[in-house]
Amino acid sequence: MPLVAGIDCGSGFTKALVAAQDSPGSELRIMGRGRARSGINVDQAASEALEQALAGTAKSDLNYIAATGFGRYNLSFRDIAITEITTAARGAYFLFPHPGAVLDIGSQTTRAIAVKENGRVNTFKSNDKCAAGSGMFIARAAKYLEVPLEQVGELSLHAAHSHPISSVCAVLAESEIINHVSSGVSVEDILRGIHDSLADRAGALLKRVGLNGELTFIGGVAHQQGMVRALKQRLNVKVNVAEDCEYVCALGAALLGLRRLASRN
Amino acid sequence: MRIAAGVDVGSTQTKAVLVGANGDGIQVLARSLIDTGANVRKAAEKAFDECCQAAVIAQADVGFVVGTGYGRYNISFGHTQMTEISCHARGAHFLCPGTRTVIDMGGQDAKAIAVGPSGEVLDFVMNDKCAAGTGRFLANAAEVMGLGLDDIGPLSLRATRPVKIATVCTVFVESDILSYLSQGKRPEDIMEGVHLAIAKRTMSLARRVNIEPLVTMTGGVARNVGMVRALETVLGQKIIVTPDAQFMGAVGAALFSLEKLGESFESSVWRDHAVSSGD
Amino acid sequence: MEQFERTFDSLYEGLQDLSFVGVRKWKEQHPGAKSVAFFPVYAPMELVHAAGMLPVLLSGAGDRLDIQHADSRFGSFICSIIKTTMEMAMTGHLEPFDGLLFSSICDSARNLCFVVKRNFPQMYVDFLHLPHSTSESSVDFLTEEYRRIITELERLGGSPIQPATLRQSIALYNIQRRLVRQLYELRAQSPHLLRAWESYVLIRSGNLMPVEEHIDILKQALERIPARPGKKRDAIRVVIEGSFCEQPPLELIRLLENAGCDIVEDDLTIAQRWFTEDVPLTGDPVRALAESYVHRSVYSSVRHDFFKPRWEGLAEKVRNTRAEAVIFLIAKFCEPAYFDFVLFKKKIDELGLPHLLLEFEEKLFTFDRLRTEVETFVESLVFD
Amino acid sequence: MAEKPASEYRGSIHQRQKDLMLDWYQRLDHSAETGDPPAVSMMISGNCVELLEGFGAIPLYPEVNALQLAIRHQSLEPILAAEEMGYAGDNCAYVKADIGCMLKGITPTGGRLPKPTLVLCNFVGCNTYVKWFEHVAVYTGAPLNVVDVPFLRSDQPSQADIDYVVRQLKEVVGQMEKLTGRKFDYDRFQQAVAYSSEVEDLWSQIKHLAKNSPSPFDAYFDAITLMGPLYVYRGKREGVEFFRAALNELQQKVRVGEGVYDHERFRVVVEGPPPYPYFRTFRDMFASWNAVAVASTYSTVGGLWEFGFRHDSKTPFESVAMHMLAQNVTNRNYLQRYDQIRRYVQEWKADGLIIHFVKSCRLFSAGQGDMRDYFTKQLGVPTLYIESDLEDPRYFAEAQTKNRIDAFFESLEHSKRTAEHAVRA
Repeated sequence: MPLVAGIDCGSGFTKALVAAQDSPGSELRIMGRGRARSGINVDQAASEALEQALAGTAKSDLNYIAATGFGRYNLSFRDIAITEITTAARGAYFLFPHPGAVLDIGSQTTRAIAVKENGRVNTFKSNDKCAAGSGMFIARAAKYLEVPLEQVGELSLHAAHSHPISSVCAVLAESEIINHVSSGVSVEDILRGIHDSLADRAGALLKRVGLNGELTFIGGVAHQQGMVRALKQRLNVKVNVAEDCEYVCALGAALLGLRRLASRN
Repeated sequence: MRIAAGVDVGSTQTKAVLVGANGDGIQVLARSLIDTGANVRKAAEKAFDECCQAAVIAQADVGFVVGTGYGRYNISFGHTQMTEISCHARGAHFLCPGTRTVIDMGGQDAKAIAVGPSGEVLDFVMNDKCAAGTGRFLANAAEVMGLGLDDIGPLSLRATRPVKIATVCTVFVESDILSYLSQGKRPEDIMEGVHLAIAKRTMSLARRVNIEPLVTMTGGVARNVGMVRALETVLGQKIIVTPDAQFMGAVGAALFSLEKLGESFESSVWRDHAVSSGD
Repeated sequence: MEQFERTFDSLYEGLQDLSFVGVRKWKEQHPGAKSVAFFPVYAPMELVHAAGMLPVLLSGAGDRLDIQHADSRFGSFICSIIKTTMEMAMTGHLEPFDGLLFSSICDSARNLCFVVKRNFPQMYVDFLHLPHSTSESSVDFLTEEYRRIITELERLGGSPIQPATLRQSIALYNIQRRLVRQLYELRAQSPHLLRAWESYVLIRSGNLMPVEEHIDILKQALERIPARPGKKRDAIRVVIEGSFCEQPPLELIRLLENAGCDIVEDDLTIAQRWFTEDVPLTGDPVRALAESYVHRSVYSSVRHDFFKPRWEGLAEKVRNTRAEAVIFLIAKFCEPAYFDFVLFKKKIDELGLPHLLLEFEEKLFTFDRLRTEVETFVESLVFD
Repeated sequence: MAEKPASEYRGSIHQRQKDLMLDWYQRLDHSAETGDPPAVSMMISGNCVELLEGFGAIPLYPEVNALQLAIRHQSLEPILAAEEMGYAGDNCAYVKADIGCMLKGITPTGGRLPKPTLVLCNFVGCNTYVKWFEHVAVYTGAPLNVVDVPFLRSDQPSQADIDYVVRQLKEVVGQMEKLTGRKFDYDRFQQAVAYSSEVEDLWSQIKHLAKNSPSPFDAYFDAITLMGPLYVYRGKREGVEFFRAALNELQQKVRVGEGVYDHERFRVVVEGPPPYPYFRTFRDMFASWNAVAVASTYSTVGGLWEFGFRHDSKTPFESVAMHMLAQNVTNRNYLQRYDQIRRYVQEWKADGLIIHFVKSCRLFSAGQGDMRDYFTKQLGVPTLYIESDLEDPRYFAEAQTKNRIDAFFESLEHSKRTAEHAVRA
């Protein structure tokens, strides 16, 4: 049965997902997932991630490799390159098959994607003027507050109040955060403030592409419950999060890979 | 001997300086430097304390303390505050006599100050709303390249074909650098590219004030020889850097403190505002 | 054929040059003759041509000039072309020109006019008020306004402009506009024979050379292109809208085509296609020009006709070229384009056509983000 | 840090101004109810409110609504609503606030706003006006007319310019007669023009009172509160009465030597619109230095009268045209603005110039770096340049702005002291 790999060459991490499917429409079997720091050499990171995802199967058994993400063109052993927006929509729709919107908060960019039935991109919008409202925003704050990134989401859940961050610059926001700290605001409240202001920025993007139906939240930041809660509260929508939310683009790539493969033979 | 202090609470580092004045003039007695971290108030106290210890002087003997820097209002023991703009001008006027232009590059600010013959501020410009082209931009670039902040300067001096940096966003510069690295560009050429990008941006802003020699560079970034050279290239004239460049704001603040102690006509200069702003 | 491709390459080279070699050469060949440059969008080149001067249409400096002075005169949130034009002036690049004309397209460009006037007193700098209304009184006014400019040009050139000469100039520019229109028709019919970035080079280079030369080049092109090899490709037909003033980097236009778009219409360097018909050669030529501007102009975000909304103009474009999508290619901080986008989008949605909004700056030279967006857009249309 | 509270204007005119504006909103509400009086959307800059009097029509100024919202910290919601429609972050926030309100049915006072009988775009330099009113016409379905006022290319408008505007004004009259079914009342129009010239004379005298030290009012912050009546009531008896009262009150202050500050320390000229969302905070930053604005360009967007121009009831159409062409800051060219400011600095004896760049308004802001260059390098006038926005609260950085203002006055203080010392010695 056709065996394909979707490889998401992100700026921070490279994620690989291997899947198999007898025929279009029939059940998809996910064989494995793998993850590696992207670094400078895309091929190297991809091979590493793919190695894990193949879980013993030989790379030569793969019938098709679909690359997506920031470094998709630097992946030498790809069959096709697809943008992470297209694959995000496809992957998200596969996991939560309702038309609606997808929110992808990566380390540098935040993207809102309106998805049509069968997972096609309708419209999309991304913040690419500056890193305001990106995952980096949180990473830097966590670093400053000396909180491990994994705990950020949990902590902000325990906040009593929210202290919004007004600065649009991820770096200048730090001095605001410092001011909060030195005026005795609790770390929890600050983190919640950050999640809230990120949710507001994301909300603005989502409204521009049209937020009707459910919201599927993907990307590493989706692991942070605090962020999920902020989105639910600020936008009052149903928010779906897949437990392997950072593999959604890889999954979408694999799905489209299978389609191309099918259309070939 | 009259002893006064200046404390400069910057976004990244906090600096304290003690100056003393007696018959044979004014000299810097001691300086201290610590990371500001999350607790600004503590940082100020610690820096001041360390400074006094270094000079072996009891805090009680310090006649007056002026706070400056963005955290100046968090200094519990400060008698009054002044903006870092006034302080950098005053400090440069004292340490580099004849200074007519100050280019200050700190953690989050880049500013240019036109200085008058008596160390007064004639005119100034500052960066706005975004940390593009500041010390943080450099620190970030260095981090991505896996280099220490002190290595990037000397390294970039060896550049032969500097790359072109598109973004000025401190966060986005990462992907620029990564893609250059993956294209196999040499680290020195990339860093030089970063320095030139910042230099051009900074000078384009700085040209709003009259840039006249002597040009003195202050702030932490002044320690970066690569940045200084890039600025000199873009500016087309020599830039003076003293070992105390980083302490310039604190030195200026300390000098203002001293004026308040002394009998010079300026002793009352700042009182109105100090009172009126009720700190 | 090779010979034409060579001409083409040299035109491409010409666009990269900021020292205006062509203008300098022309002035050497015509001792004492003057050259007058226009800031986009529309410019009555005929007036300058009839004065025996070389009219040139500027289009910023792209990424070939680092901004080192202009930021000190124009603050944040001001578009690139304003800053690069100011930078060109402050670094002596505009030295070959004896005059610089601006018109009422937007507030930034207008203020730039007077800032330039203050900083370069030796230059003839003027502001042309093109009406924002199409009432009959607008024609009378614009006629008078053109006469005012003519008087200034006569003062600058030292000799009067004869109606007959002006009529000849108009006739020449009519030919140029006609040829350009033909080029666009050819491209819309067979985009595989003439790529958008190529026709863009052919047309934009005309902004920097005598109209007579440009006419020859266009004729040659129209003759050779149909004979070019090239096979139809699987691509979507798109209309580009919004780049009427600041021009997108050539690489960006290429990127759009490589991502799978056939650009069948656009409003790049729209000046050379400004009129829907020839300017009449009968009667008062000055009034003929004014009348054509008020009543026979193409629609544009910087010209307002409240009897024929611009979004209807866009709809027509889409219909005439059987376009499948519209890509709004808007220069960062270009307020006229941003405002029109909202009403254009409304119309495009009504027509049920997909659209994509891309923001660019002329000084852009890395395109990763833009490429991702264009490819996604194309993918969303081709993948079922 | 505990700020010294801003100087409150002590006197009656601010209250009277509030009442007048409230009355205006009530008449608009009535118009929304009954269609009477007919409302005409018009822009503040170089407005031709006198013309409306000829129809007993009432002006509807979207800018006034927008700024009212901003001062009440309510502008962000409508701005975001407009951005959801596709308006860009870089579009004028006045427009976004206005259109957002229209869609969400938000009004400054909670009362209703009428559908305009005519959307009359008095295009006086601001290209955004043309777009703005085109959009308003599309959303309201009301007819649009653009009075295309030639920009002032030289010191004085040409005869062709004047004829062009007069012709268009008469076209507007014709169109209004059709739309309202009312005959244009020429005498009433002429009377309005007469009232205007009276108001302008009083307003001009008020502006000149700021030459006194201490200045009896702040020609930026206080002048702005007087602008409402100036644009809504200029052609009316109420206007004349209001400004006569205002002049008397301020003259009285001058007589007893009462100023905005008991110890006026600095006199500045302000260029550019204020950051309405932080109006009070911004004023406090000046108040803590006892710094008073003695003149401002923003208070001349509707009309520039302190240098002598008056409407003339003998030639009403021509003088309205003249006002739109040459006697408001927005249709005058950039170098004329430099000169206006230069006169303020010299004749009103200012210590320095504050340039407030607002992101929304390129008419004001594009080129202010060059303006700064002219004043600091050519004239040696101490100049402070700060950036924020007039309507969008997201662009005001309080700490940075305060830092710059403090540094600016610290340096002025230094040179003042030096000078005073030199005198003493």
